[in-house]
Amino acid sequence: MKKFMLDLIVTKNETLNDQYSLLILKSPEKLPEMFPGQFAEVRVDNSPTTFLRRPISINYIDYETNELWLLIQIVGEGTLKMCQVKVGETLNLLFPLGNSFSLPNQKNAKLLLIGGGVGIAPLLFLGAYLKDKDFECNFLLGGRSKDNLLQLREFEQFGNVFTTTEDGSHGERGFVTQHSLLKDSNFDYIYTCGPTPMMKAVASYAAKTNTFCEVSLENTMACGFGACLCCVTDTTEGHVCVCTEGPVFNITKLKWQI
Amino acid sequence: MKKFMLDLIVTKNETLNDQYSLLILKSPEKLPEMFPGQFAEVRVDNSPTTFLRRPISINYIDYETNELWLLIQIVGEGTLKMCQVKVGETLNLLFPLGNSFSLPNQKNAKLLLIGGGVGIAPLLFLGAYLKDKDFECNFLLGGRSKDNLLQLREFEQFGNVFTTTEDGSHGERGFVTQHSLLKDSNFDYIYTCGPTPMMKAVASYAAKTNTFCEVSLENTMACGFGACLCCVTDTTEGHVCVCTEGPVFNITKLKWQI
Amino acid sequence: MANLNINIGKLQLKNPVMTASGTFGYGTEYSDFIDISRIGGIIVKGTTLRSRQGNAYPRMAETPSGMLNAVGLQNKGVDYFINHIYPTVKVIDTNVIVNLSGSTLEDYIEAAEMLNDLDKLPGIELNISCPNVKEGGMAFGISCLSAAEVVREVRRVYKNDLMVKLSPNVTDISEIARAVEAEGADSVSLINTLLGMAIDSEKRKPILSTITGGLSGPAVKPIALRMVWEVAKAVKIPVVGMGGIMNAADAIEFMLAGASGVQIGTANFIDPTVTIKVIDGIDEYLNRHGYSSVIDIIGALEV
Amino acid sequence: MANLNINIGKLQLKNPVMTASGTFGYGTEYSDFIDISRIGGIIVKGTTLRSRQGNAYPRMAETPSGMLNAVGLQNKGVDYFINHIYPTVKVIDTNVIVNLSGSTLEDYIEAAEMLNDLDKLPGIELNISCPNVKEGGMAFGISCLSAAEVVREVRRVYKNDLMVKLSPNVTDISEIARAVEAEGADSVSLINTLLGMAIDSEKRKPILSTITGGLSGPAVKPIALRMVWEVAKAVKIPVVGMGGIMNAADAIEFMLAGASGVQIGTANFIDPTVTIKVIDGIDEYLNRHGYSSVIDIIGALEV
Ligand SMILES: Cc1cc2nc3c(=O)[nH]c(=O)nc-3n(C[C@H](O)[C@H](O)[C@H](O)COP(=O)(O)OP(=O)(O)OC[C@H]3O[C@@H](n4cnc5c(N)ncnc54)[C@H](O)[C@@H]3O)c2cc1C
Ligand SMILES: Cc1cc2nc3c(=O)[nH]c(=O)nc-3n(C[C@H](O)[C@H](O)[C@H](O)COP(=O)(O)OP(=O)(O)OC[C@H]3O[C@@H](n4cnc5c(N)ncnc54)[C@H](O)[C@@H]3O)c2cc1C
Ligand SMILES: Cc1cc2nc3c(=O)[nH]c(=O)nc-3n(C[C@H](O)[C@H](O)[C@H](O)COP(=O)(O)O)c2cc1C
Ligand SMILES: Cc1cc2nc3c(=O)[nH]c(=O)nc-3n(C[C@H](O)[C@H](O)[C@H](O)COP(=O)(O)O)c2cc1C
Ligand code: FES
Ligand code: FES
Repeated sequence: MKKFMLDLIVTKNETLNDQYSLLILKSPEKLPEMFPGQFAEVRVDNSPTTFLRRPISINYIDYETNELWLLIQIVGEGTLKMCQVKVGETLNLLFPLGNSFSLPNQKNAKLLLIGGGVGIAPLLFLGAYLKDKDFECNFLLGGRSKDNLLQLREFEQFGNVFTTTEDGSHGERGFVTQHSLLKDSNFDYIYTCGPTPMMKAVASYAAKTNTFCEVSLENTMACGFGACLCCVTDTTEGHVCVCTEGPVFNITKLKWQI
Repeated sequence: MKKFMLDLIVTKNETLNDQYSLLILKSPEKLPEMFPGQFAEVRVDNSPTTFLRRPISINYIDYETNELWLLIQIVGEGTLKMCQVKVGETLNLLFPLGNSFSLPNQKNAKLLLIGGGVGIAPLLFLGAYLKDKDFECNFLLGGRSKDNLLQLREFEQFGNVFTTTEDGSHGERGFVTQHSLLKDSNFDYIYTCGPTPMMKAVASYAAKTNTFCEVSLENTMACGFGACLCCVTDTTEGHVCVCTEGPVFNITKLKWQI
Repeated sequence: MANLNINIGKLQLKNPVMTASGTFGYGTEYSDFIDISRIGGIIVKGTTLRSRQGNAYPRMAETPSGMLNAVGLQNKGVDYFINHIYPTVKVIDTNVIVNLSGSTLEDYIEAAEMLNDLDKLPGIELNISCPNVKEGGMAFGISCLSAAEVVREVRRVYKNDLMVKLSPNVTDISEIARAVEAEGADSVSLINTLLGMAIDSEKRKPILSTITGGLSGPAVKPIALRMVWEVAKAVKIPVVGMGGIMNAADAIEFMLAGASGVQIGTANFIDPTVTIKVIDGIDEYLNRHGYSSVIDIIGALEV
Repeated sequence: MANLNINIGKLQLKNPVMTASGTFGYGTEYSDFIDISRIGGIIVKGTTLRSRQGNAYPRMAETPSGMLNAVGLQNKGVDYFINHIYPTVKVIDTNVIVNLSGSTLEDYIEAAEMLNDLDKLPGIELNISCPNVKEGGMAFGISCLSAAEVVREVRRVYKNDLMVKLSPNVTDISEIARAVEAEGADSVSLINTLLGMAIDSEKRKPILSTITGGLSGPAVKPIALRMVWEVAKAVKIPVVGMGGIMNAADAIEFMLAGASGVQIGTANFIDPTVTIKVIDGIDEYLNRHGYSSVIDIIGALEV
């Protein structure tokens, strides 16, 4: 897939809560086709500590308006600066990067998309994409508390939404992997993105129940397009780059102790 | 004089032309007393190439409103960023730094203040100060063209204003040192600030006519308050720091070939 | 249009801008963004006789105006390069050069012999300066004696252009440069990364799996520029400068300091089109200052 | 409040934060901004036996996340220090330490003897690493033999604390550290500046009057941290770390890597109150992580 470097114009910067913002970026040129799971490398100017670009998932894409959504969690200087951009300013993006989640083989497969924290970002795009292809999605979204559950309204457009919170302020109390859904139902496909401990727990559930499972890995990246070899993860095929062979991996490829 | 480090609030950022801006900064606390010729070290955040502070002259001070004026010429990244600050934002300043111009000894002395380019910045404050002490000032301001003559209206409040432009678009055509004023009149005190070649020409005129003359030197500075010894100039007393022993020097102290 | 052609050792380049090893993959990673054949030379990934998995993750840490890497020469070995990469890169209309590393003298020699047989490979860059693995050659690059020895032996078997990449982690880099010049290096390139370290104070742990790694990016530019200046005065063979080049002005600084060519590394990660911008920027500079050829600015610093 | 007291060699410090020589004047330059007696130690300007005018202007160039300086040890000499500075600084309630440089062995010895007589001067920092003047001692600091010799001779005449400041411009800094330890240094401090260069491409001239100068600031932090880590493993005497410290987290990184104390240099220019912020920040860190004393984090890096 051809990669692009483009200046996109910020058309909306919505503060979701003190940790999260949603950026909507418009492209002057027609946006190239992208697939769920892919990401962009965002240049963060104006700071000596944000020398390198920051990898951010494609949260949603609207080809009609030529708009791209990024969901940002503030964890450091780079994400902070991104959340401070103003409408009308531009952000320089390299995209679309990486591979994407696989489509199910059977049309009526039971699908579960499990997300935690900012890991829900690529799952919204995935849900929209799957719905467009007539799949029925179940979303299981977890957070520490109600405030950490984001974009619920958007998710509801694309499937059934289940939630867990650690403090019980929304949905079931506990972690996503403790949700009753996992006990009561069987799924054919599980897609997950979130904190590594969560993904490992999901992977372990999937392995036990022999379910197809893809995870989207994080990693520290210098380039994002396979040139630096900084972003490896250990797989059954040795060290591979998360930015090109991933970020989406089938759990059978990973060397996780699950 | 006690030095301060303060966050000042930008109350006005006026673009004078594509090269110059006037910043008006308000202090939450009462501004300390300052003298003309002194400067501030301005911190320029958000850029890897503006690691150090930038020295900027006090252009004017209004103790009643607690406001400080800075006149900025854009020459690089630091001055560019300064000119991009928005009303309501803060700038961190170390000030007041350096020495100041000397007051004339005789009450009815004939004073000439010669400025070129951004070198007019400290002369406005000096003019206001001298007028306040009942001296009569003559300002001779030079620039490449009309557009480079700044703050003429402000200068007129404090004395007689004469101008030269290289293209003749305002005042006499030529350099300040070619202005007829210098041929027709004798002055007791000359104060000057501007590009080094201009100041050297003024100094040479003053030396020839045996006139008291003070110049305000530029220099690359790392600290601005005497700690780094990076900003020396060669004087009859050896290497001295421009930031503490200057920026104002009597020309008899300098080792200029004039 | 000024004349940007330049010969460096046995290499004939259409312009002095090359890409630094380990930062440009095999070139093709960048072909979505730019026409890579416009680049003067492409130094491919660090290659070793046998395939290497490289170091464990994490391999990267961001630092003020720079980055540390600890890739550790992950590559599939010379054989793989010859059979799978070479056929695809030899058709690129520019100089594709292999950056060769080794852990023993024998490895260097054997790999160099194999590369000598590739008729479309104009040269190799002998990496005796990778700080990230014991086998990275830095042990060779930090002493005159061992640097001289490896160059002497490789020179015996390798007939095309032999560029030797020097380590900045030394007391006197000119001394090493002179030693490799004496053994027949066609040019020297510098600097490789500076050995550095990053710590996460909250976790009380090193950030890199290898504890220390190699520093690159604009942070190192002043050091790189000084070393190029010193080496250019010390040797007669051409010098290729690198370290923190982000734009044409940076590249020109290296050439004024005495470099006949430059390599761009880390900057490619931030702007994959930077090489082309630097080439165009050098041209613009030459025109603006009235130089007809890029050769005119090599070592043209007025001191 | 955690316990910030720390002994480094013969020095007793109320906290591990000192100021780096050449960046803090004689301390009094900062007294408008902070209570300088809160600082653990103040290393005053580089001092030489006889007065020096320093280098010509320009002496400074800004670089990405750093700066180059070429001050060249401008100072009024040891005599002047003893008669005019010492009386005013000896009353400051902290450790005031003289940074001593020389161009010959004899100079070092003579000046050290004179300083040995000052009863309120707890120690000297022997600068064998200034890159900016031939007489700056770097010639001593880059070879084990000469470093050992100057420390041996100064140790003979100087009885109070002897901290030796090492140059980073060497292949193996631990080797030098071990050599000066063997001759009786009470501690080592590192790093001094890295030799660098800056060029104005438009003017085609070096920016510094001396062409090359010393690089400091956050750009060098990864290198400094690595060297402190290496040296702390190599010697038994305490290590004082510096190079690019801008805040408490940076200082803590150095201590985790093995430094018993830190010095802050360039950061003082940007924020003259930074020393106090670092002291308070270390305290806050210790409290937050449940350490009762700053000693607990020295070398506490988990590898
Ligand atoms: C493929 C991919 C997709 C991503 N998608 C999103 C997204 O949609 N929205 C979003 O907010 N974030 C996303 N991230 C994470 C995001 O890239 C990091 O949070 C960001 O780079 C941190 O930059 P910073 O300057 O704010 O923090 P820094 O100051 O760089 O770091 C702050 C802290 O976060 C840790 N950290 C930094 N980068 C990473 C990383 N890549 N992986 C794990 N820990 C890291 C650091 O160790 C440090 O402790 C994604 C990462 C990857 C690899
Ligand atoms: C005491 C004093 C008072 C000053 N007052 C003012 C003022 O009132 N208004 C104003 O606009 N400027 C003033 N200056 C100049 C101002 O400090 C510089 O223009 C500024 O630091 C440049 O920063 P920059 O990042 O924009 O440019 P940089 O990118 O740092 O430099 C751009 C170009 O300007 C040159 N340059 C940078 N700093 C200086 C300097 N200090 N002296 C000479 N050349 C320099 C560089 O060599 C380079 O060629 C003053 C300087 C001093 C020393
Ligand atoms: C991620 C990365 C990998 C590198 N791998 C190699 C390598 O394999 N062989 C080599 O000689 N240099 C390698 N280098 C060093 C670069 O080629 C170059 O010498 C250095 O980065 C300085 O240039 P820069 O500041 O422009 O990046 C690598 C650098 C980086 C950042
Ligand atoms: C302007 C300046 C002057 C310096 N003068 C001296 C000196 O006289 N003696 C010395 O040992 N080190 C001197 N240094 C080096 C510092 O003490 C310190 O080792 C170095 O700057 C690294 O620390 P930093 O990055 O915190 O500045 C000087 C540094 C600067 C920036
Ligand atoms: S981030 Fe550079 S190869 Fe993956
Ligand atoms: S700028 Fe530091 S002493 Fe003048």
